Order: sequence, then C-alpha cells, then structure tokens
Amino acid sequence: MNSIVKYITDVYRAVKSLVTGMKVTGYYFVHPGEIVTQQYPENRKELVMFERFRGEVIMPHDDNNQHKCTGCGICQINCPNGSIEVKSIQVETEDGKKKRVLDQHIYHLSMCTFCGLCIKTCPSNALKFGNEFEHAVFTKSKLTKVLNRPGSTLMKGVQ
Amino acid sequence: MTELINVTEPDKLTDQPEDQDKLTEQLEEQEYIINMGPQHPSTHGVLRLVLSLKGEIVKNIQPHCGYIHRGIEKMCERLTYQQIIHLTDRLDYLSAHHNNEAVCLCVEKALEVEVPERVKYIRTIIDELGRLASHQLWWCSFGMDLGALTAFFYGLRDREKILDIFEETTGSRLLQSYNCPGGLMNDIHPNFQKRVKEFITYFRKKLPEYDELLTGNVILMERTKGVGFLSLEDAISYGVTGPSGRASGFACDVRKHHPYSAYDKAEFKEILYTTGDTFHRYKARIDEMWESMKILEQLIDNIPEGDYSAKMKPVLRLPEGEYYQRVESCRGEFGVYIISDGNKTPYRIKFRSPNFSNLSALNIIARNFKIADLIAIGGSLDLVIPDIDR
Amino acid sequence: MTNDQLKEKITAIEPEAVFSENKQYLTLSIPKEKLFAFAEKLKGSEALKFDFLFNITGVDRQKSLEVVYHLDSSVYRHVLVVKTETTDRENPRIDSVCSIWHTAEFHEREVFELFGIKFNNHPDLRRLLLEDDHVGYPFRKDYVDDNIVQR
Amino acid sequence: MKFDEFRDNDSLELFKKPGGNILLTTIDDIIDWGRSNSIWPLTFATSCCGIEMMATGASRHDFARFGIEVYRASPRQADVIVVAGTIVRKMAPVLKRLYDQMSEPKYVIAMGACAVSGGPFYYNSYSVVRGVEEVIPVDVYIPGCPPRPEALLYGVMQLQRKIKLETMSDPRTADTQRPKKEIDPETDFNNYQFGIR
Repeated sequence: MNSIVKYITDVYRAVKSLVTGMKVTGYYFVHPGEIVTQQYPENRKELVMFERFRGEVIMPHDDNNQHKCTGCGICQINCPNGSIEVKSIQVETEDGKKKRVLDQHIYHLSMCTFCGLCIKTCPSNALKFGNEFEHAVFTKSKLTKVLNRPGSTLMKGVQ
Repeated sequence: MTELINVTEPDKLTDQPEDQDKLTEQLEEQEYIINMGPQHPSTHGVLRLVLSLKGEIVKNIQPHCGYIHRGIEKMCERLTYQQIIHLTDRLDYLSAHHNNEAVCLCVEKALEVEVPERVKYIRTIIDELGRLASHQLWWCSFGMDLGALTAFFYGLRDREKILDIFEETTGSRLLQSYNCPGGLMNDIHPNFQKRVKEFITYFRKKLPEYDELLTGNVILMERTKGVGFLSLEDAISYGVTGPSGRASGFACDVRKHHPYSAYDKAEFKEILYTTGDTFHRYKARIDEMWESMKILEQLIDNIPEGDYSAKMKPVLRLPEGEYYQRVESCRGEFGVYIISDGNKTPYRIKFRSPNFSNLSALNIIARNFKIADLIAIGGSLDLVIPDIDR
Repeated sequence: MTNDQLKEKITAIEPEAVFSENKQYLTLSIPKEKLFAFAEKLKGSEALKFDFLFNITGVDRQKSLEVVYHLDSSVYRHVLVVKTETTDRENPRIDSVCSIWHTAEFHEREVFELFGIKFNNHPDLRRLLLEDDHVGYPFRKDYVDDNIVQR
Repeated sequence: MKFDEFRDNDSLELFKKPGGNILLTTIDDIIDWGRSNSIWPLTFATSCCGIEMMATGASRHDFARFGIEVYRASPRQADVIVVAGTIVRKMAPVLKRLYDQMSEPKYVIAMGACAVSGGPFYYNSYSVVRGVEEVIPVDVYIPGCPPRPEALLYGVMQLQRKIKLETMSDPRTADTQRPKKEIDPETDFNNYQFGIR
C-alpha cells in the first residue's frame, strides 16, 4: 500500500515540477515580443558596435594621407605577443639632417589579443582600435597588414 | 579503450553452465577501464579521465591533464608586469577579471602603491558582474549535462546582458584585460551605472525563473540529491575552495576572510551548506548569484569620483622579495605568488588555480557512485580546464 | 594572531626553523630532513592547526631547488610560508607531505614534472601535464627546447 | 550578403574550378546548396573561444539559422571541426585523429588567434602548436581573441561560399583544400594587404 502511495506521489511531483518548468517556457512561447535573437547578416547596417569595441588596431589617417606614427617602436616593445613590427628607414630632411621615419607598420592581426598596450603606450596617439570584426579569410597571410597607407607621411607637429 | 581481460586458465573452462558461471564471476570481479575525454562534451574542455569501473560503479578516477598545458608561468618570466595581465586572462577565462586583479593587487602591494578608491569600487563591481556571468554559464552547462537544454538558452540569454555591459566599458566581451598595475585601462563608460542597475532589476525577475525551470525539477533532484558527498575534512585537506568547498561547510571565502578591493565596504553573506552533495554545490552557486546582486546594489551608486588609475612608472621593477595575493575567483581561491629579483620581469610567478585543487578531490567525491553520476558531479565542480593546466 | 606571536609558537615546536624577512606572511625555511615531522606538528598542534595547504611552488634558485609551501588555518586564519631546499640538481629528493594534506598529491606531481624534484613516499608520482616522452624539466632556468621561438 | 560585401574574394577566385556540362553543374549546385546549409559542427572546444562558440549557438546569435545547430559529439557525424582554442603538442595527435575520423567532405575552421597562429603563445612557449594548420589543413581563418559570435557567423558564411564552389568532377580532398597560389609574407612584401579603411 505504502509503495503505491509513494508511486502516485512521485508521479504527482514529477508532473508538477514539469508543469512549473513548462509554465516558464510557455510564457515566452506566447510572448514573441521578448525574442532576443538578432538576425546577423541581414542587420549588418543597424548593427553598431560599442565605441570601445576592440576589433582590430588601425592607424587613422587624415585627408592629406598623413598619420601620427613617428616609427619609434614603443608599441613593438610593449606588445606582449609580437604582433607589431615597425620598420623605419633613414631619410634626409630638407635641412640636411638624417632622420628616422616610418616605412612600414606591420600588424599581424592573426596574433593580436587586443590587450590595448600598444594604444595605451603610444606617445603620439597614432594607433586606435577599429570596430571592424568581419575578418575571416581563406589565406592566413591576408591577416598580416600594413597599417600606414602607401605614400603616407608624418603629420606636421608630431614628434 | 578496454584493458585486456585475462581470465585465469581459460583453456580449462568449457561450455558447461557451471564453468560459464565461473567465467562470469571472474569477469565481474575485474575492473573495466574506460577513457573519458579528452574530447568529451561533459568534461567541459579537454580533460581526460581514466575510470576504473565495476559494472556501473566508479571505483577509481585518474585525471590526465595537460591537453592544454601552455606553460604560461614560464612565459611570464620573460614578460613585464603589464604584459602578464593579458596572459592571466586566458587562464580561467570565465573569471578573467579576477585573475587580472590578483596580479595587479600583487604588483601594487609590492610597489606600495595606493590605488584610488574609485578603482577599488569599479574592480569590485566588475568582479561581481563577472561572477554572475560565470555562474550563469555554469548553470547553462550544468543543465545541459543533465539533459535540460532549455536551461542553456535561458542562461545565455541573460549572460549576454552582462557581456554587453562589459563590452561597452572594457571593449571586450569575455577577456576584458581591463586591469593594469595601478588601476584600470580606461574609465567606466558614462552608461555603466545605468546599465548595471537596469540589469539588476532585470535579473532579479529572471533568477526565480532559473529555480522554476531547473532547481525544483524532479529529474535534477533525483540526479543530484545524495550524490557525490564531500566531507568538511576532505574539503579542507584537498583544498577545495569556492562554492564547491562552501557547500561542504568550509568557510573559505577570501572576500570575507582576507578582504581586498572594496569588499570590506559591502555587506554580504558567505553561503555555507553542510551537506556537501551535488545538489548543495548547485544551490551554493544559485545563492551566490543573489549575494552578488546585493553587493552590486550596495556599491553601484557609491562609486567615488577620482582618477581611474594611479600614477605609475612606464617600467615597473618590483623590489626584491616575495609577494602573494589571494582573490576569490568564480571557482574558488585564486592566488598569485611572485618572486622578484629586482628586474622588470618576475623571477618566478606561480598561479594557484582553484580548479587544480578542486579536480584532485574528484576521485574521492565520485568514487562508489555510478558513472552517470560522475557527469553531475563533474558539472557541479564547475571545472575550467585551461586553469588546471595553465 | 600577529606574526610575532606565531613566530614564538613555532620556535617552541621547532627551534631549527630559520625565519626570513617578509612583510606579508611569516616565512621560514627548514632543512629538508626535518620537513615531514615539522609539517605533522604544524597540522597536529591545537594552537596552530595549519590544516589548509593552499599552494606548493617549485622554484629554481640556480644553485639549489626550492619548494615553497603556503599554509593557512581554517580555524585561526593565520598564514605561514614554509620553504625547504635541496642542492642536488641531478637527483633531488624531498619528503612528500601527501599524507598530511591530500591536496599536495597533485601539486607535488606538478612540481615533480616541471622541476624534476622527486618526492619520497608519494603514492602516485607520475607525469601530469606534459606528454609522456618529454625530455627535460621545462621550468628550470637552464632548460633548452628547440621548439621555443625566443623573442 | 552580397558577393562584394565579403572580404578576401580574390582568394575565393583561386578555388574556382573549370565548369563541366550543364547537367553536372546543375547537380553540383543542388548538392552544394544542401551541403552548405547543413554543416554540422563537432563539439570541439579547448579554451576561451569555445565559450564564444557556445554563445553563438545560444539565443542571441542562434547558429541554427544557418542550418548548423546540431553539435555532434562524435566526429563521424560531423562535417566541420571548429578548432576553438589553443592546440598544444599533447593535444595535436588527438586533434589529428578526430580529423581523420570525420567523413569526407570535411571542413576546418580555425577560430581565434591561438588556432590561427598560436597567438599569444607563439613566442616563448615550449608546448603550443603554432597554428592548427601545422596539424590539419584549414579552410577558413577567423582571427580575434576570442572573435565575437558575429565574427564566427561571418566565418561560417565564408565557408559556405567555399563549399558552393565544389564540383563532382573534381571532388574535394585534403590536398585541394589549400589555394593553388600561396602568398609568402616573408619574401613578397608587396602582397601585404594594405589596411585602407
């Protein structure tokens, strides 16, 4: 007799706990306004990242194709995983002095962990985080980028 | 993978029923060795467990780690203290901020730098948000281990809200790298306080749903109550900390006993249970979520004005000596032990990871329970494998 | 309990302990032969009751190999750091404290693997993290590996 | 998404095969359509990126909209292996075995910096494999540490585009997964993609 009672209470308990759970899922079933799924490729235009979002490192250029990077290499020293290589060359300025200027600022996106140390330590604020996140490619070498544009020069007044 | 079963004198056994019985008896006496992992959905990563079974009963568990041993401690010996931060993120990726904080606090202690009050408050708030996110993820995966797929979707739905807060302020969803020795990378976003308060009101409504969905469920009760006991003595002896240890009655909350950052300014209860079974390990985490929300509510309106970072030199050289810092990460006590020889890189750095000790207790918790219970027990310990292997 | 009071009590049970300067925790070193007996006393003593071993660290001091134990008491909440060292780099041996604190089993296996320190009376001294055919002890300062790309 | 909105279209051109007759190409199109919309991933996650992969499968991002919702625990039922996380030398043989156990056609997505190139563990680490391509051939690389769920979805769409180029007359094998022309960044500096944006 006892076992029958126990059996029935067990069934009752099981059904009750099931119904409690179903109540929650049922609520969301009849409230389509609470759908949280975002339709990613379709909503690309509306999808705005937060301004601090760290998608990649970029070097902003102004309209005259000028950047702020002096080629000092502090970002290269501070990068914990070697994803930045700064190649600088010696050039002769108008007044005949020799000066080092940036040749190529090579950035390995494939190795970057977005810790932000390069941007934080840059003395001339030449680097910035970009909001782009669609980076998937078929060949790995495409992930290595040169951040300064071809033919770009140093902005005036930046030391 | 089975071990070869060798029955003593198999040639003498015939087809006779009594001989067949003898064979069965001999086979039953032997232990059956199976491999679980390293690629198994319920080990939460690349943990490999070698189980000795007797029928369905687990007799012995030998964890084999190292499938994600990256040698982070060795790598840190060549990095400066600012650079170490980004590697500690990747130890226990669900409590990334806690790990960062431990290193930063240790470096600040060594340099005797007093960080602004504002930094302490913000660090504590992000700690607790991280704890909420981590426990939500644990809740999802624990439900999924036991076959409740709905939990997965509901838990991660709420977790995205926290990740949005993180992303707005720190710029990254999971591995924030928000701390730096001396303070924070940047100030909080102007929306931060508003969003956190919104989240608390939202989550206070949603957390009871978790209970309705899973905690009261008869299947969960049957699979967790009275399964996988850990006594208080064993919890202390095996160094099981965090919610897993507190479910056994081991008062090990670093936030309470060795307060750091702004934890001494907030009122909260240390969740303690005495049973130490799987259900109470589950319950301890659910209760911790409530406590985390309480801490958040107390601190969020009182963030003092000030700088977000103390003035630090660009190159940090720790004075010669040894420094230790304990913090409470989501899974237990995380510690950083730095031995410095006065250089800009540490001579030796050791991370005391909570999961490493928690895993060592798995053998005594799950022994003599069924193999199906091992999934529930492993899930309730909430192991993060990269933290074990480092 | 302050560090000075703790120091007195420990000197009472083990006069050979050498204390060293540390601002945070009371630190002492002990000869490796005495380690096991000393550890038993630390846990057994009612006044000290160091029952929670939370960290074991191996350190390569170049001249010697050192093992550092961080102890906590779940009753009194005081912390003690115990150090022991061996100068034998070829075949270093230190007594295991597994039977006193069970958590030492895993920590000692890790130290064994990364520093090559063998622990006497350890129940199961096997590799834990590296592959089975790994040669050398990677956390020693003189470890060389062709696979490392230096930066 | 439109063709022009994708990146790395010039690499995709390298995979294009010469066309067959009308009947075969039509059948090819149907098969590729079916294949590309039901790539089942293997439950394989070693570290941080695995959490973002879980998040991609959850309510906000919903993998299932691409027909790839069914995470298979067994490699024999999986089509794509998303290598989410660091691969160390001890894990590499296991990964290779998992890859070998998958049935053709099989695809590999390297997700996150560790799987693409070793990432933060490239230098000074004694145990990390520098990029999963040292073990198995990779179809799509998704950088990021970890990449956000949308980035993974974008990577999956790239893979779908690649699958749609397959033909029956020249079936896919492990050798043909790599593009014919490799760009070597060490020797050919002019081929660096200039980050103009």
